[in-house]
Amino acid sequence: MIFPFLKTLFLSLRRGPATRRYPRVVRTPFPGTRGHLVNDAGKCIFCGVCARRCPAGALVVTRTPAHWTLDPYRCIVCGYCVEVCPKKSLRMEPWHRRESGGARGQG
Amino acid sequence: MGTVMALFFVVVVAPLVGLVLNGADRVVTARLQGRVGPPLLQPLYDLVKLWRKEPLVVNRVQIGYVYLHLAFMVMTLVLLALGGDMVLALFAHAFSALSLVIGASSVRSPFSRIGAQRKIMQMLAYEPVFILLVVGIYLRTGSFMASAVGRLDAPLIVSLPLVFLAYLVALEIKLEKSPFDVATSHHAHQELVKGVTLEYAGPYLALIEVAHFYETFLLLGIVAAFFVRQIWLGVGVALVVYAGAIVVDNVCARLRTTWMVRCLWTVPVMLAVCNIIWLYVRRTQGG
Amino acid sequence: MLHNVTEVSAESLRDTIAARFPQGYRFITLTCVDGGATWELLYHFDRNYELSHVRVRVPKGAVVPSISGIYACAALVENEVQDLFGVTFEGLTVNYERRFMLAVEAPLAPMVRTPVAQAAARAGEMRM
Amino acid sequence: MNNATTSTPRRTVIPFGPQHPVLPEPLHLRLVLEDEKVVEAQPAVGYIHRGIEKLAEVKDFQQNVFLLEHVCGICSFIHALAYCQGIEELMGVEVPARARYLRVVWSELNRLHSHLLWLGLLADAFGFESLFMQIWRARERVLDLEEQTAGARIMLSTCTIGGVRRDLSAEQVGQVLRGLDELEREFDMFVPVVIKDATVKERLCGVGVLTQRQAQELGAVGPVARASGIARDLRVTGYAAYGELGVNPVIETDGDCYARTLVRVRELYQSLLLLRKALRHMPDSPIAVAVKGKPEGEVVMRVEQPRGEVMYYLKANGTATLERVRVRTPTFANLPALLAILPGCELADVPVITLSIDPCVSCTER
Repeated sequence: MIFPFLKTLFLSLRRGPATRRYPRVVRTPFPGTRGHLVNDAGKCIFCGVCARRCPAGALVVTRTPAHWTLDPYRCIVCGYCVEVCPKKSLRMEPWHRRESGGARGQG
Repeated sequence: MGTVMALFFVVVVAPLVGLVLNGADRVVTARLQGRVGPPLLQPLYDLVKLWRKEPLVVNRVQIGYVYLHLAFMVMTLVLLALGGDMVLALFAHAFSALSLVIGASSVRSPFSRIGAQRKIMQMLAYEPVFILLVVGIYLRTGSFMASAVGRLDAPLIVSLPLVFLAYLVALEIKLEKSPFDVATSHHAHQELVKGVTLEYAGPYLALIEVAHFYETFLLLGIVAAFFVRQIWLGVGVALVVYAGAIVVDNVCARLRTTWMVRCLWTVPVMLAVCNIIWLYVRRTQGG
Repeated sequence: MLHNVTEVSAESLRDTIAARFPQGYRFITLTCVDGGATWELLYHFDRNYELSHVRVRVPKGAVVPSISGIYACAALVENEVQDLFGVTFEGLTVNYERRFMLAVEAPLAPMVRTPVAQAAARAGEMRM
Repeated sequence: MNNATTSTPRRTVIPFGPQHPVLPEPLHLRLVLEDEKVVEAQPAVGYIHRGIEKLAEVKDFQQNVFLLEHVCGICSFIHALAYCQGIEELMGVEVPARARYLRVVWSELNRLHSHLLWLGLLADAFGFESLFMQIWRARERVLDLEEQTAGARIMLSTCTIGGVRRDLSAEQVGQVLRGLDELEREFDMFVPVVIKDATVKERLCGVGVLTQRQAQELGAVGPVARASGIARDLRVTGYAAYGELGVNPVIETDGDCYARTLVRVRELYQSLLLLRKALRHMPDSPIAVAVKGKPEGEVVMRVEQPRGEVMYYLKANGTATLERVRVRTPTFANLPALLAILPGCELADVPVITLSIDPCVSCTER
């Protein structure tokens, strides 16, 4: 056969595009995806373990005044803080953050 | 009146047809590759965007050659549309390509220069086919005037089938499609960044794009001319040929320049020569 | 936990490594460790999945003989060590003059641990 | 080649990179050309040196897992694996069986997507854009599998000292196995093209030949060495669960770009095989053991990455931070081979040859 790719070429015509018009069409992440970090402020005791363990230094926690801040630009979304949190107040949500801050809603 | 209409057609309508064809090319290519791809009129949006940009140049020489490139391309079309001398059209067309080469060589960028060298190699590969095409038409009509084609009783394809095949291969080169897209193309970024058009920006790049639209029309117009008298059949075949060129573009890797010349000079040029010899023999025996 | 380590002096380094080349040892890489007053250079070799190492300790400021004449591929890593630690190699086949890994405006010898040594490396480099 | 820099009029110098469209890596090659023939190639790196080795001396040995994962944005898991195995050897930690199997699963997923990424870029390098898209379509499936199992597409962050951080449920194992079947059907759509298409072979066969002797002397690793007939694959040493699963190195002998392509294509199928085996025979056990204490001593750990052997040298002194972390990535070892095969080739072949060693400059410089 001269052009072995011909068959695949027309098959991909039938299968439709594999890409999507991204900002308008967003794929739903799989359950369990590490999208962005959320802190349940009600459970947090501001112990600062997460900030000390964070490999990227993205968290700053102060006891007085009780403050928990995340620098989303430094966060590498590894989920290590979730693992070490003694009160399990931290969790990972599957949706990724928008390009400039703020968690993405549904689509 | 006919002349004015023809002029209007080749100067105004031709580039628009070329533009839409190029847009369709991008949509079809995207679909074949499994992408969403741009809208049909993307070439127009690109053109508008380029036109509004600041005109930056490397040197003044290269701008002159852009205008020459476009002017001679239009001249080729006008000559053919008005039924003028085909040999003159051939040279106008060659000079149009040559101005791009000289313009590209006038800058210091090595990518641009190597692109120019490759463009010359491309011309070396496809020009014989064009010359043989003109010779074939001459043998058939007994005249170098393009208008003579229109007066034929049977379409050209009947007497020039092998030249037509050779022309299809030359077309693939002229449209800068794989496997022959060595000098520049929308995707020939891998070796030469952008090749001959690398050092052109803004409105000047837009002019080159416009020239490319004219050329697309010209090249497909020649395909249609093989079927003159049955013009709609010709248009249909031209569109099929264009679609075929896009498909071939998508099932081939890019080949080396030397391979391109070797390939062209063996099969297609030989096919065309055989066709010419056959025509000549028939002519001398018949007349 | 490092097995097959041969300790050599800087003078006998080239001979030791030249002896390994014909025996089919593959040069993996060179590691430099800042040992305070000395440089600790560890040459890693592999033969049939078995690791072996040649260790040489030189005082800081001394010149280390390059093995790039024996193993051509060592030139790149020696340039890297020269960049990052400020160790000087003698007889490098390709010398990037401390601009292999680092940009022109980058700090010199950034991997050196003590600030004093870093300053010394910097002072020794102010040749432009 | 001594007077190559003196400008004879027929010579052109082409700056290949550091921002070249075909090579999404900041590698600069100064190519000296005669017409379109390369007579000399000089590399320059250092455009993306991030100082990770230095930073690893500041972070503690647990945090380093995540740091060193970022050495490479392609085979991230395998970097973390090499580091974790090194620390485990220093501390005498025995990793549970299930964790060792899961490590194989993620390593091989990394290898699949790395090889597919490379194969796509190679197709792009010889101007076969539609093939490139087709291959990346398959790669997207691998990334989906990674996200399904690890929670991220590239930075899996699932390896930890003493085991892994995530387990796979029986349902997930089934999903991955079905995904692999789909993936194999995708392979069948492009693999025949890569190995049989006439235009592709025209661009790959006989281009950039590296002899076995050169490969040995220049210290080439991974598929580059294996394509030149050197049967060196560190998975044979049986780290993680590779010992139980059994690995035979894939070898070709021609040493040209086509051989290097074949090696990687065959490794795609080898990875599928290993993945299926690992998923079907995964034993039941905890996925991690608690790690107590601090590491001390020196260790060299080597594992097989998609691009070849990666070497980690770790020196610890009984504190939470390490004294020295040294990473020798496979591309660093393959660069000398690249420089040896470039002279004499045509300019049109430079992207193909450069890509055929699968350069990953970001991890080369760390």
